[in-house]
Amino acid sequence: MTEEIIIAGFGGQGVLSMGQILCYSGVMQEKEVTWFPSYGPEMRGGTANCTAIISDEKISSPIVNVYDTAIVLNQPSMDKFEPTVKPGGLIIYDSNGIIRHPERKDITVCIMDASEEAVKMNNTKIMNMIVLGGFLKIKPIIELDNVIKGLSNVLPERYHKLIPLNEQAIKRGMEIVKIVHKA
Amino acid sequence: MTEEIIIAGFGGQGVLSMGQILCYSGVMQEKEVTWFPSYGPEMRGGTANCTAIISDEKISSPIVNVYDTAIVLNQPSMDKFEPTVKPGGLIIYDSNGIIRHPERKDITVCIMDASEEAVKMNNTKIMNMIVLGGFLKIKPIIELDNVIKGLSNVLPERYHKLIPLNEQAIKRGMEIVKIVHKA
Amino acid sequence: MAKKGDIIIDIEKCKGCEVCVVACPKQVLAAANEVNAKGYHYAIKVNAECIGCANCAVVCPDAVITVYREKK
Amino acid sequence: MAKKGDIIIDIEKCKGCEVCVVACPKQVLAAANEVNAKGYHYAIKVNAECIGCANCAVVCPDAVITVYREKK
Amino acid sequence: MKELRLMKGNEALAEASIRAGADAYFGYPITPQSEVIEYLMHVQPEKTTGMVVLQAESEIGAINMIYGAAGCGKKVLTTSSGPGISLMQEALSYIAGAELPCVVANIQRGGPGLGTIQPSQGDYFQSVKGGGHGDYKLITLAPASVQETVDYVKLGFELAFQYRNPVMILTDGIIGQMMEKVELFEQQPRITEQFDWATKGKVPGKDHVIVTSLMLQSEEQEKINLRLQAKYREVENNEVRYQEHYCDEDIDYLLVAFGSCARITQKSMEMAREKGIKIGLIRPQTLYPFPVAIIEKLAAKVKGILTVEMNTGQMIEDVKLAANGQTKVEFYGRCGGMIPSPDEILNAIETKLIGG
Amino acid sequence: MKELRLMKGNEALAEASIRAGADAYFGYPITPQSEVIEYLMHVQPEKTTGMVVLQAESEIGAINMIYGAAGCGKKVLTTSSGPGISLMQEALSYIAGAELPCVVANIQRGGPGLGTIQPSQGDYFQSVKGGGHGDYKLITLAPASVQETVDYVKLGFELAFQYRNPVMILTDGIIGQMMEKVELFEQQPRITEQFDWATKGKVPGKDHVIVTSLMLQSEEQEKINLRLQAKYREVENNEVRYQEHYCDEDIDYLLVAFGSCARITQKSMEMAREKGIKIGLIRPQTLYPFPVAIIEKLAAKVKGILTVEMNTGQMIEDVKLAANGQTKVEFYGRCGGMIPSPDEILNAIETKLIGG
Amino acid sequence: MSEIIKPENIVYEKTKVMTDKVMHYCPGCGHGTAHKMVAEAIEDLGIQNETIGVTPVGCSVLAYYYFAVDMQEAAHGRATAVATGIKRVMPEKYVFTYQGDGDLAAIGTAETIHACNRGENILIVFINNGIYGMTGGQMAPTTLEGMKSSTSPYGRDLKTMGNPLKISELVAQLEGTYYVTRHSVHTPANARKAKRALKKALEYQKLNKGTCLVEIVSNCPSNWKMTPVESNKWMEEHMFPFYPLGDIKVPQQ
Amino acid sequence: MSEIIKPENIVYEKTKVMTDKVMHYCPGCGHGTAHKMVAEAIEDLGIQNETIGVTPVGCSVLAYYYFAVDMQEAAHGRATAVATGIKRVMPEKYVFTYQGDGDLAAIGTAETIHACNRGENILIVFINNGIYGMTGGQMAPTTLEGMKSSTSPYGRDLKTMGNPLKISELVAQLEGTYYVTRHSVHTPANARKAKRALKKALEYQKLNKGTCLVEIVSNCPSNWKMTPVESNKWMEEHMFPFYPLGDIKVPQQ
Ligand SMILES: Cc1ncc(C[n+]2csc(CCOP(=O)(O)OP(=O)(O)O)c2C)c(N)n1
Ligand SMILES: Cc1ncc(C[n+]2csc(CCOP(=O)(O)OP(=O)(O)O)c2C)c(N)n1
Ligand code: SF4
Ligand code: SF4
Ligand code: SF4
Ligand code: SF4
Ligand code: SF4
Ligand code: SF4
Ligand SMILES: [Mg+2]
Ligand SMILES: [Mg+2]
Repeated sequence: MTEEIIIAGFGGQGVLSMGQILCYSGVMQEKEVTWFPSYGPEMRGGTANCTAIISDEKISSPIVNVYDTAIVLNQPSMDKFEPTVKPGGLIIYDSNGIIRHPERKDITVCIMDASEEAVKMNNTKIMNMIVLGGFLKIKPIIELDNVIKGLSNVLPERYHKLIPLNEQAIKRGMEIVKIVHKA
Repeated sequence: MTEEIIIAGFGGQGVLSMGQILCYSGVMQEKEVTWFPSYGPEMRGGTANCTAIISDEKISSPIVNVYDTAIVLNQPSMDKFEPTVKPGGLIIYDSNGIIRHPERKDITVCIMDASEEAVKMNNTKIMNMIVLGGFLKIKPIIELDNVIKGLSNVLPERYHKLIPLNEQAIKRGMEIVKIVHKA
Repeated sequence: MAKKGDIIIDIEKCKGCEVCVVACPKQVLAAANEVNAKGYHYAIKVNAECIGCANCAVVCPDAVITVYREKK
Repeated sequence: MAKKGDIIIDIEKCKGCEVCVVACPKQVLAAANEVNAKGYHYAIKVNAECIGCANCAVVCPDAVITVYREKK
Repeated sequence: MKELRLMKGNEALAEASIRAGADAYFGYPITPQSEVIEYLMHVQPEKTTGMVVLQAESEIGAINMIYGAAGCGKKVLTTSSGPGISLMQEALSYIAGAELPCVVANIQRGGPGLGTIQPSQGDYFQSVKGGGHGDYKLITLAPASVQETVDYVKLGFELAFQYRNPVMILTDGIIGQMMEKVELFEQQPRITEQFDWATKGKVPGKDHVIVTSLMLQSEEQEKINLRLQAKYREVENNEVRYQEHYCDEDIDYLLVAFGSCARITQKSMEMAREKGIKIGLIRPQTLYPFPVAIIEKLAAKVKGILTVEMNTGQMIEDVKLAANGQTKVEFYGRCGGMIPSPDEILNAIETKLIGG
Repeated sequence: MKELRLMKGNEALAEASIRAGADAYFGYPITPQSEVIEYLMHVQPEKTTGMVVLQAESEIGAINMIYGAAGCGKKVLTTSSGPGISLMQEALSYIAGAELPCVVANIQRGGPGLGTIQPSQGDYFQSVKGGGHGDYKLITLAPASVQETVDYVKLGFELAFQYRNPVMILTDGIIGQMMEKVELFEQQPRITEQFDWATKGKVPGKDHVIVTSLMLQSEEQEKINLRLQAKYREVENNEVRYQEHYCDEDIDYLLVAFGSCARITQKSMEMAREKGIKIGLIRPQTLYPFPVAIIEKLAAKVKGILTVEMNTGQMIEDVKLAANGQTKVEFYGRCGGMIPSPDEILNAIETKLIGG
Repeated sequence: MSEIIKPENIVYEKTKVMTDKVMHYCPGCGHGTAHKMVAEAIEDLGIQNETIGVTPVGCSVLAYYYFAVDMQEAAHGRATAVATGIKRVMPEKYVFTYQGDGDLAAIGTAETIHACNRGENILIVFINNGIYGMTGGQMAPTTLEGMKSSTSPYGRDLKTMGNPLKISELVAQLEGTYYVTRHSVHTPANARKAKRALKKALEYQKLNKGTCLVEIVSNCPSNWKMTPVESNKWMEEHMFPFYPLGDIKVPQQ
Repeated sequence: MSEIIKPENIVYEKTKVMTDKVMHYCPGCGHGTAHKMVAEAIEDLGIQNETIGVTPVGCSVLAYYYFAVDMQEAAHGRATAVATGIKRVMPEKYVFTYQGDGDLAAIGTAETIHACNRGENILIVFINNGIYGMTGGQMAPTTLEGMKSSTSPYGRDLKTMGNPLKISELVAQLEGTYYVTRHSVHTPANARKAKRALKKALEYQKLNKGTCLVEIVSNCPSNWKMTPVESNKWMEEHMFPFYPLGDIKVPQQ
C-alpha cells in the first residue's frame, strides 16, 4: 500500500497539520511516511499545501507530480490539483467557496460541507479534522485509534484536552462525506 | 645568447631600476627580455631583488633558481645568492658593508667600490649605474648606446637631464670593476 | 459642506487588510462577509458618505481603490 | 639630582629608526655612522647623561633597548 | 536510549547537533534551511548542554565565527544554502588551510544567482572541487534521508576532528523540508579534550599556539600543501562510503545518483528491474572522497552507466573519471528546482542508456 | 597605431582595459595585483576616455558594483587574487545567472587560505567548475605572457558581450608582476550601443527592463538553466582556443600545461626533443571551454600525457576526461608559490611519463 | 452616486509608474504602500524614464515587477554597491535602492556604510519592519528588545543577541549623507509625508551633494502574527518610540 | 657606568609576553610599539595564559609570532567575527583583536559594527595609519583628504573617493560599546597612556559590559614616504587634528 496525498488550501486552514497528523498516525501504524510542505513566497498569506505519503515500503521521493488523493480546500487549489490526480484516484473537497466543481470522470469525487459543519460545531479550527474524517472514511488506510495517537503527538501537551473534540470532528467528517462520482 | 641575472640589495639602492634599465636596453637591441621583482613583505625596508633575463630567443620562465650573473649590493644578498650562480657564472658586488666575500672558485668574482665612487661623484643615487657599468664591462651583452636609450625610457622626461651623469657613472663603473677571481 | 466623492474598489485584487477601513474619516468602508477568489474578505462601501478625500486609496497597499470627487 | 641610568641597545636588532633619539630628554642617543648586518644605522649612546627614564625604550618599536637605573 | 521521532530534516539536523555535543552554532537565515537556527533558538540548548547559538550578521560573519570557535578546538557547525555557502568560500579555504574541524551543511536550492528556493543539487562542484581558492578538499557527505542527516552530523564531527578538516553535509531542500521517521542517537558529552593545536590560553612552559593558514615562504607553503594532500589521500583510502543495490549481481547497466535524487532513482531502478532490465545503483554517501574503486570495477562489466542528478551534470565528471573510458557514461537531470519523477528516469534508462 | 612597450603584466592589463574602451573598473587592493588599480588611478582615464575607476570597500563591494554597471550594458572589469576572488563567488553566480557581460581577472597566488603571495595556479577548479552555487560557467582565458594578457582583455570583452557572460582571465603572480615587451592595440571607442537587456532608463512605449537572476517558479528556472546550458554548448563549439607544438608531427608523448607554467613546460619540451624524445605540447588558452577534441584526438596516438600545473593537480581532471582512458595521464606540479624549473619537468617527463 | 464616477473626476488612482502586476505581499503589508509612494514621487517628478531602481533580497525582491522603471535585482545586502556601479557609469540617471532592514543593516552593513560614506548620489529607501519578512520572521538587526521572532522566540535578549540598531542615525553621522529622514506609510497623513520626503530626496540627487536615505518604519503583519490593523497600532506603540519619525539630517544651507 | 648594568637595576626590558622573534615591521613603524603596549598590558594584568588574540590581514598579519599568547589569524576584515566565535565558546578568556584601518573599517565594516552592536566582550585594538600598509600604500577608509597614496596619487578626492571615516566615533554611538578611546604610541608619554587605556579595556572585559575599542593613530613611514621621525611629526600635524586623541566613550557609573 502506498498512498500519495496532496492537501491544499488557504494558509490558516490547517492543511499542513492535517498532513502531519496523517503522517504521525501512519507512524503509529508502523508505516513509512513522508511529509513535505510547499515552501516559498506563495506560502505567506496565499495558498499552502503539503504532500503526505503513507506506505508499507520505503518511500523514494517525498515529492510527486501526481497523487492518489487530492484534498482540496479552496478554488485555486482545485484548479491546480484536479488535473494531478491519478486516473482512478480520489479528490475530496470542501464545498465552501468552490465555484467550479471537479469535472473529471476518471476519478472519484467527494464533497463535504466541512466549513459549514465546523461552524455548527462552534469551532472553525476543526474544519481540517472533519475533512480528514471524510478522507479516512473513503480510504480507511489508518485506524481511528492510531489517528488519535498521532494527534497527541502533533498537539502540544497543553492542547491535549482538545483531543476529544478532534475525535468528534473526525467522526462527524466520516458521516457527512458524500461521493459525487465514482471512478 | 641568454643571460639570466639576479640583482639584489637593500631597498633604496636602485636594484629594481637597474634591472629595468637592463631590460629596456635589451629591447633597444631587439632582444627578448623579462624582468621580475621579488615581491612580498620582505620588499619593505629590508632587501629587494629582481631577476632580469635578456635573450635572443623567447624566454620561458621569468623566474629561475640559478643565474648566469648575480649582482649583489649587500651582505644578506651575498649569503642568499652566491650559491645560486651557475658554475662558470659571474658574481659582481659592491664592497661596501660586505663582511664575508665570495668563496666559490667555480665562478668569476668581481668586486667594485661603487658606493665609495658614488660618494666621490657626489651622488649616492648613481651607485647602481656604476655597478651596471662594471657588469657591462665584464659581460658586454648590450651596447652602451642602447643602454642610454633604455635609460631615457625608464627615466621620466623631467629627469632626462640626468642622463649624461648616468652615462658617466656607467663608464666609471667600467673602469673600476676588478676581477678578483676567474672561473 | 464637504464635497461629494466616490470610490471604486477592485475587489478581486483587494486583500481584505482593512487598512482603508480605519483610514476613512467617514466610515465608508468595511470588510465584506464574502470572500473573493483569493479567499479575502474584500473591502466594500457601507454608506454613501464618501467625500473623495482619498485617504483610503493612499494607504491601500495594493492600490486597488480609485477615488472620484465632484468638481465644482 | 637626577638618578644615574644606563641602557643597552641590541644593535643587531636595531632598525635605526631614530625614534629613540628624539624621545631622549638627555640627547643620549644618535644614529651610528656604521650600519649593522641588516644595513641600518643603528642607535648608539653619544654621552653619559642617561637618567634611566626609559623613554627611549618605551617608544622603541623593536624593543631593543634595556634600561637600567641605579637604585638607592 | 534511542528515540524514534517524526521530524523535519532541518530540525533533525539541529537536534542532532545538540546531541552530538556541539559547542556552538553560528548561522544566518536563508530558505530552505532557516528551521535549523529556529529550532535551536526555540530549544535553547545553552540551558541544557551549554551549546551556544548565535544569529550572525551574515554568512561571512557566521563562518568566521566558526573559524574562531573551531580554532579553540570546539565542536561547531553552521548551515546555509547556495548564495550563503558561496559567501563562505573564502573562509572555508582558510579553515581547510588552517586545518580546523567543523561541520557545514548546505541545504541546496536552485541556482545560479538568487535562482529559486526549490531543491537542487547544483552545488556539487562547489563542494567537491573547491569553490574557494587554492588546493583543498571538504569531506562531503550526502544524506538521502532525514535519518542519514542525523547520522551524518555525528559522523561529520567525528571525521572533522579525526582529520582536522571541514566537513560539508551536502543535502537539499527536499531533505531539509520533509518530515520522516528518524531514530535519534543519545546525547553525547561535549568535548573536554584540550587539543594542543587549539587556542585555549597559553600553557605555561609550552609555546603559544598559532592558528593560521598563512605561510609566506613558498617552500614552507608547499610543504603545508603536500601535508594536506597526504591527508586527503588518507581520507580517500579510508573514508569512502556508498550504498549499492544489485551491484554484486550480474548487471548490464549501472545507475549512479546521490542524496534525495538517489531515492527517486532507486524507484526507477526497481521499475526497470520489473521490466527485466538488469540494472543496479551506486549511491555515493561520500561525494568526497568519491567511490572511485567500485565504479571503476563495475564500469568494466556493464554496458553503460547513467548518472542522475538535480543539476545540469556535475557528478557525472567524477563518474567518468572513475569509469575511465571503460564504458559509456550518460546523464539525466532536472534543474532549477525541478525534481525528476521515477517515470522520467526510467525513460532515460530506456532511451539514453539502453537505446542510446 | 600599435605601440611597443616594456610593461608589467598588471599595468599592461590596466592599460589594455582603457584601450578596450572600458567604462569602469571597480576593485580592491590585494597582492599580487594591486598595480592594476594603482596604474589606473595614476593614469586617470576618467579625464581622457571617461572610464571610471573606483576603489571599493571590499571585493564584495567591487563585484557588486560590476554587476550594477554591467547591468547598464557597460564594459566593466575588476581584478583580484585568491581570497578576493573567493569572496566574489556569490556575485559571480548572480552575474552568470543574470547573463551580464564583464571581465574579471584572477592574478593567482598560492592557497589555500591566506596562503602565500607567490604565484600559483590553484584556482583552476574555482574558475572552470564554478566556485559559486548552481550550474554556470565562466569563460576562462589563460594568458601565458604580458602580450596575451593585453590581448585577452580585448578578447574577454568581446566574448563577454557576444555571449552575455562573465569572462575570467586566469593568470598569476608571475605574469602579473613580470615586465615583458608588449604591443598595445589602438584605443577603442567606448560603447554607445543601447542594449535592450540593459537598464538605462525606461524606453517609452516599451516594457521596463529587469536585470535579475531570480525565478521562483521551478519550471521557469529550469528553462533559464537550459538556455544557459545551450549557450555554454555554443561556447564549447565555437570558442576553444589553444596553442599546439609539434602535435601534427609523429609524437609519442604529449604535455599539457597552461599560463606561465606552459612557458616553462615548453622549454622542458625543447630539452626533451633535443634528447630525441618525440614529444609535443598543448597549451589551452581557453580553460573553459577546454580543448577537449584535440586532446581526445592526440590521446589516441600517444603513449602518455603529462599535465604540468602549479597546483596539486586540477586541470589533469579535464585532460583525463578528454583522454577518456585512451592513454595514461600523469601529473607533475609544484604548489604553494613554488615554480617548477625546466629541469624538474624534464625529469618528470623521463620518469613519470616515459619511465613510469 | 455613479454620476461622480467618470474619468474627469478621478482624484486618486494607481500611478502609471507602477505596473498592473498583482503584488505578492501579504494583506496590509506596508511594502505595497511604500512602493506606491516611491512610484508616485517618481511620477510627480516626471523622471520615470530616467530612473533606475535596485531591489534587494527580502520580501521586496520582486519589486522589479511592480515599478515601471528599469530595475536591477541585487544580491542580499549589496543593493547600494549595485547602485554605486549604476550611478558611476550613468551619473545622469536617478538611482534608488529599496531595501529591508536585514538586507541593509545586517549582511549589507559594509556596503551601506561605505556607499553613504562615499556620498554616492543615490536614494536609499529603507524599509524597517524589525524582522526578516521573506524568510519567515527571523530576528533583524532592528528587532526591538524583547520582541519575538522565529529566532528570538522568547523575545530579543540584548545580552546575547545585541541591540536594535539605529542605522539611519549612524549613517547620518557620515559626511557623505545629505538627507536622512524617518517616516511611515500606515496612515494617509504619514504616507503623504513620506512621499514628500521621497520627492525631496530624488530632487536632491540632481545636486550631487551626497546620499539620501529615507527610512520607512513599517509592519509585517504575517510575521508579527497580527492583523494588519493591529500591526499598525503595535508599530505606533512600540516601534515609533524607539525609531522616532522625523528628519535625522537635513541639508545645511 | 657599567656598574649600573646589572640585573637588579633593570627598569625596562622587553616584556615576556612578547617572543624573541625579530619583527618584520619597517623601521620606526608604530605597529611594534603598539604590540609592546598590548603585551605589557597583558603582562601587568598577569593574564598571559588566559588571553587569546586575533591578528588581521595587514602588516600585523604575522603578529602571532610576536605575542606570546595563543593567537588566531583571521581573514581580511573578519577578526571581530573570529573573536566573537572564540569569546562565545570561551567566555572566561580575555579575547582581543588587533586590526588595521583597512581591515577593520573597509572590508570588515559589517563585522566591526555588528560585533560592537552585539556588545561582544572583546577588546579591539585598532591601528589607524591612514593607509593600507601591507599591500603597498593604497588608500584606506581613514586616509585624510588630499593625502597621497598609491591609489590616490594626486591626493584623496572627497568627491569621488569618499570621506575619511571616523569609525571609532561611529561605534561609540552603538549601545554595545563600553569604552572607546583614541591614543598614539609615538612618544613615551603617549605610549604610556595608550598602555593604561589597553589595561583598562582588558580589565573591563571581566565586567561583561560590552565591547572596548582602543584606537591607536599610527604612522606608516614606508608608505607615507617619510623617515620615521618625520612621519611622527606629520602624524601630529595632520592626523591628530582630524583624529583627536582622547576618550570617545567612557563607562557610565
Ligand atoms: C546571501 C544570502 N543570505 C541569506 C538569504 C536569505 N534571505 C532572503 S531575504 C532575507 C532577509 C530579508 O529581511 P529584510 O531585509 O528585513 O526584508 P523584509 O523581507 O523584511 O522586507 C534573507 C536572510 C539570501 N537570499 N542570500
Ligand atoms: C580578501 C582580501 N582582500 C584583500 C587582501 C589584501 N590585503 C592584505 S592587507 C590589506 C590592507 C591592509 O591595510 P590595513 O588593514 O590598514 O593594515 P596595515 O597594513 O596598514 O597595518 C589588504 C587589502 C587580502 N589579503 N584578502
Ligand atoms: S475617499 Fe475618503 S471618504 Fe471616501 S471612502 Fe476613501 S477614505 Fe473614505
Ligand atoms: S486597503 Fe486595499 S487591499 Fe486593504 S482592504 Fe482596503 S481596498 Fe482592500
Ligand atoms: S633611558 Fe632616558 S635618558 Fe637614558 S637614553 Fe633612554 S631616554 Fe635617554
Ligand atoms: S628606537 Fe629602537 S630600533 Fe629605532 S633606532 Fe632606537 S633603538 Fe633602534
Ligand atoms: S512577510 Fe511581512 S514584510 Fe513580507 S510581505 Fe508579508 S507582511 Fe510584508
Ligand atoms: S608598511 Fe607601513 S605599516 Fe607596514 S610595517 Fe611598514 S611602516 Fe609599518
Ligand atoms: Mg525586514
Ligand atoms: Mg592601515
